[in-house]
Amino acid sequence: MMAPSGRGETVVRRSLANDPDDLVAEALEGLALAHPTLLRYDAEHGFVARAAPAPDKVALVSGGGSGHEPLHASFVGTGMLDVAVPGAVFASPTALQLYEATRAADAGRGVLHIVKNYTGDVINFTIARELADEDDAVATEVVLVDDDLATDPATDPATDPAETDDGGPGRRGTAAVVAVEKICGAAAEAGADLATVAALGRRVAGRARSMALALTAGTHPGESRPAFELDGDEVELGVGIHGERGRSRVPMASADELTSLLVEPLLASLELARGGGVVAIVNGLGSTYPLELHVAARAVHRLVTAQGLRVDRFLVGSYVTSLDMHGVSVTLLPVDEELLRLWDAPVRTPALTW
Amino acid sequence: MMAPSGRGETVVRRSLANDPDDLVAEALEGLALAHPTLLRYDAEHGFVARAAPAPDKVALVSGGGSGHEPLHASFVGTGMLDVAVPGAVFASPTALQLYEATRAADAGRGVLHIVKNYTGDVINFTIARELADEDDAVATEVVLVDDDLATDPATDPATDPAETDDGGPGRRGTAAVVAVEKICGAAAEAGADLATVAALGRRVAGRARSMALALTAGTHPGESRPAFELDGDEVELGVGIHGERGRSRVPMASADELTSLLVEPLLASLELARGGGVVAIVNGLGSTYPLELHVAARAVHRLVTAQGLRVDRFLVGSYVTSLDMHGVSVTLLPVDEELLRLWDAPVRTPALTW
Amino acid sequence: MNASDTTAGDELAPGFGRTWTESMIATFAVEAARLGELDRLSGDGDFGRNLTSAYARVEQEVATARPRTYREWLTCVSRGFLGTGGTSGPLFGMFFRELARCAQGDEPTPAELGAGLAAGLAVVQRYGQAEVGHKTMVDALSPAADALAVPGATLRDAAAAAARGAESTSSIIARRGRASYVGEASRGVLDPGAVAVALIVQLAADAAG
Amino acid sequence: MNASDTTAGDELAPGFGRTWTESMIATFAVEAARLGELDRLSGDGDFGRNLTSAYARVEQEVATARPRTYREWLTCVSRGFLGTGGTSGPLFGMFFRELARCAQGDEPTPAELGAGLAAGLAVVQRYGQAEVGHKTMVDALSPAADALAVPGATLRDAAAAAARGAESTSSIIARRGRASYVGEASRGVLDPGAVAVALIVQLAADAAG
Ligand SMILES: Nc1ncnc2c1ncn2[C@@H]1O[C@H](COP(=O)(O)OP(=O)(O)O)[C@@H](O)[C@H]1O
Ligand SMILES: Nc1ncnc2c1ncn2[C@@H]1O[C@H](COP(=O)(O)OP(=O)(O)O)[C@@H](O)[C@H]1O
Ligand SMILES: [Mg+2]
Ligand SMILES: [Mg+2]
Ligand SMILES: [Mg+2]
Ligand SMILES: [Mg+2]
Repeated sequence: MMAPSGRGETVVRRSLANDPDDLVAEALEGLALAHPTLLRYDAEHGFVARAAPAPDKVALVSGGGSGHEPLHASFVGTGMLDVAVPGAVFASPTALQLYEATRAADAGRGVLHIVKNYTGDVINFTIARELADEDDAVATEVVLVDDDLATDPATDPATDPAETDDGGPGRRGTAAVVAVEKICGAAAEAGADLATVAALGRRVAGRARSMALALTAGTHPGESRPAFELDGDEVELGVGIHGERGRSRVPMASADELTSLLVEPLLASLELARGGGVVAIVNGLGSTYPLELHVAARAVHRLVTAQGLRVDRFLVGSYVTSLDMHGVSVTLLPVDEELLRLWDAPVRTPALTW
Repeated sequence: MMAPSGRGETVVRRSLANDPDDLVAEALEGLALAHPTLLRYDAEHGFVARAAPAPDKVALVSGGGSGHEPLHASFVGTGMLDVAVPGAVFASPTALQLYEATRAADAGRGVLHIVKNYTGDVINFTIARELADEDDAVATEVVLVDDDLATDPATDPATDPAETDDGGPGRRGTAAVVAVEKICGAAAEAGADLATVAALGRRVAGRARSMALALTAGTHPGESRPAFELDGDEVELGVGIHGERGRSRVPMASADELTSLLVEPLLASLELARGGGVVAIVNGLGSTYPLELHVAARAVHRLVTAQGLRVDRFLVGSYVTSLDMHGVSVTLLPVDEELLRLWDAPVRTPALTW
Repeated sequence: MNASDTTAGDELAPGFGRTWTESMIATFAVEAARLGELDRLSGDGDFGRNLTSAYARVEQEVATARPRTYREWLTCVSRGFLGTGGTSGPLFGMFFRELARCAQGDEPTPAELGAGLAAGLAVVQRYGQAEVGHKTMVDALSPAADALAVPGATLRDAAAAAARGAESTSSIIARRGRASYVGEASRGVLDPGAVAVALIVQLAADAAG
Repeated sequence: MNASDTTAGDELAPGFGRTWTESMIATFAVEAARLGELDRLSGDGDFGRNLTSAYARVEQEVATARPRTYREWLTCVSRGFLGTGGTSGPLFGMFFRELARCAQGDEPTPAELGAGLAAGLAVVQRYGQAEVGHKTMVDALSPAADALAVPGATLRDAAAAAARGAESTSSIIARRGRASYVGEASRGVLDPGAVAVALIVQLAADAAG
């Protein structure tokens, strides 16, 4: 309805940056300057840690490629992460960065890795755990976050079953990682042990599912073209957070109609019982502005409650982005009393505080 | 340095929206659904109020055109605003909306209007105060926020002194409004009376100055072209938050160089004594992503401290936006102990919590 | 209140406030498009829509408030405009507010209406900072208020003065409002706000019977 | 530790670890560009830069750690790769980690080196899930490890096997890594990772003296 039609014209995107190679390091320096009481940036080892390390608790470490800010560095703080390890834009942090971060994070109660499911991240985190285990006897556990329904082999008609057997990469990890970090963070802060925190994280990751769409792809710093281009009357459905194309293109439509294309498959896959409750995350992918996000949030609320379900908690904002991508993702996490209590527990980080 | 050169190609921007005429109302509905414990949206009268009105304190009301989110509605909550009154995109709320909001806000200790300096806003807020005063005997005061140095007649070489005499509109109100709302909010919460809170607001507004630049203008919902177009090697300096052109165009440059074009004139106009401290707000204008903002924050920190000044507090994020404009504003507010104490006081709103 | 209170000549028909309000609603439903077109030529084009939504709100106010007296009817008009955007919304809103307040009794005397028009002009000028010759609604309002201040003058005299004032805006360039940004382009175009004022005063004269 | 412990044939020259490491640093400084070009043809083009930055880190590690033994030298190589991105970074990092750990004494015996190569292959396969024929570094590593497992075989035999393995990648299409996305386009292009492995084993043979 609002779509200017016709062949998509070219978008030029410039970056507010110095040398693109320094972008991530300079931004982390700026982040730490903005939050001196919460964070410090260890430039030598390439990680962000709490300004005041918490003693005697399970430590939470997450990380991944940059370009998804505020994820993960701005979730370091009381009640959430202990250390965040950023790679270059859209590139995994290195095994050594992760190893040093893991050693630094450990307060004697072990370290939980929260890892979004991408091959590079998985390999590097795994190596870091092996190094920390063998060289330093640090106890570690991992929670793999793989919430992106668009890459679920079970629902993707394009998947060749033979390839799935061939050790396919599985679902991508996206915005559900925020819920995993929040809930595990609360449990760790409350003194739970490593196995308990890990089991909780797996419970959250196992339940949460997400779907995303984009009206415009993001543009890599230093480049001038977005990762993919769309006609003015097309929307990319099932996009990832690294400029990956989606599963399909659908015609441009109203916010209510587009939102239902995200929510309906989520509700179908979750098979929630009527009367149940969810945490809903309506997440902007970069340049989606708050008016747009809140219109989508209203639509999500209507769609969920129309099924006789409750939106017990609602997180609306740009938390897991893809540079300046214009789009939205919806995450639904079925919750029980325990998860809600942990969700509600105090948190104090640059991007999430309550 | 990162500028793709050549004549600016056309940007097409679509909106995630239903009927553009419903955008603001639907978004406010979504906002209230996302924060049921903090906010309620009075759709009949067109304002957002605290879910639990605070008894026995001076009430703070702000408002203005929409499209600047999270301003103002997401600053409603403990320690900041009592009521926010949004107009249509880039259009003042009406006098009647503001009047109803003022009546609703009053808890018997009077109402402070915090008004960004735009003719429409000024007229409509003034009318609302007169109505509330005459018809309801509500005591009111106003703080006019006019921080935008780019529109300072004293520094604008293009200003005809004759026109200035002719009752020119003066400096525009931009991101300093966040500091005014925060600091007045803290004082009101602590029980200060109307005159005291107003005087404090005027002190903050009188000291704070801002400057903004844009790499790309925002696009009005329902339109497909940004408010102005730039060549790939140009940057608009001194832009406003309604798609107004800036005072000049400068060549595209590094983040450090561009940031200094904002900070140097601010420092010159503030004439701060060495050893003084400021609150610095590095504000994204819409689609500027966190990596870019934090690189700019780092540059601001370097430029301010190079003058022998301190950045006592640092707020970095997208707080006063212009739809999806790609750019940044810097606000410097010289502070003393009292202002810092009020800045640090607890606040709990959708967009600002500590 | 009786005829001896008046300094202006004619007597107002009973139900003046209602008749005036209803005729404005009916007339602007037809005229809004033409006035919007004038704003398109010299301003930003939204004056027609602003008028339409203002009078739609007036109808809502009437439906809710169920006005009886002149003051109540004109208060509905005032609130309709105060609930509308643009520059004309708040200015007309305050203008009609002064007009509403001018009457002591159920309907105004002609003298009260004359004082109301003068107070309305004053409030518009206080907020809008426009003088005669700036090509705004003041160019019609000011001569109308002046005409009515003359002893024995009628609302018909005021309407004629307002119409002449509105006509005069064609030859000048705008110094206030959006039209002031277009400079010479505004010359040759009537100011829509002034034309609206002339209509409003004419409808008052008609309603006065 | 003495010659009777070895099952493989040749003896290693003293300072083997140091010589091998320094020759890798020197050689890849020259060869990185060519290998990067291969990745550009069939992958994403960053392999050359990944190698360059890995060996730059190796030099830093050497400067800081001041290695003395073979194990210490190879640990520097391992850390250089583990501090580098891409897929090859962690895989080579873990590969060299196994090689570093193979020696009991200050320098490895040929048998230890053979076992190290086998352990290195295993760790690469554990992480990368690639088999021979998938057009990856495994296509060179696996024959090299096999060759060295033969009683009496030397590092020269392993280097020759690795070179033949690297050659074999030209005629096949990739099933792992970025190159697997380009399908037929990867046919006719050598796999850069396999070529790098062949070079690494050749340099070991040279360093063994
Ligand atoms: N400063 C002013 N004082 C009095 N009348 C004004 C002023 N500015 C504009 N107007 C009147 O308002 C009319 C335009 O109204 P409208 O289109 O609603 O406002 P806007 O200019 O904000 O779009 C003009 O035709 C003029 O008569
Ligand atoms: N799954 C894998 N197992 C073993 N080796 C692999 C695998 N994937 C890629 N490689 C090797 O890595 C090389 C490419 O390395 P590099 O360019 O650093 O990684 P990336 O593909 O992430 O850009 C390939 O030439 C191949 O030899
Ligand atoms: Mg207009
Ligand atoms: Mg207008
Ligand atoms: Mg590569
Ligand atoms: Mg790569």
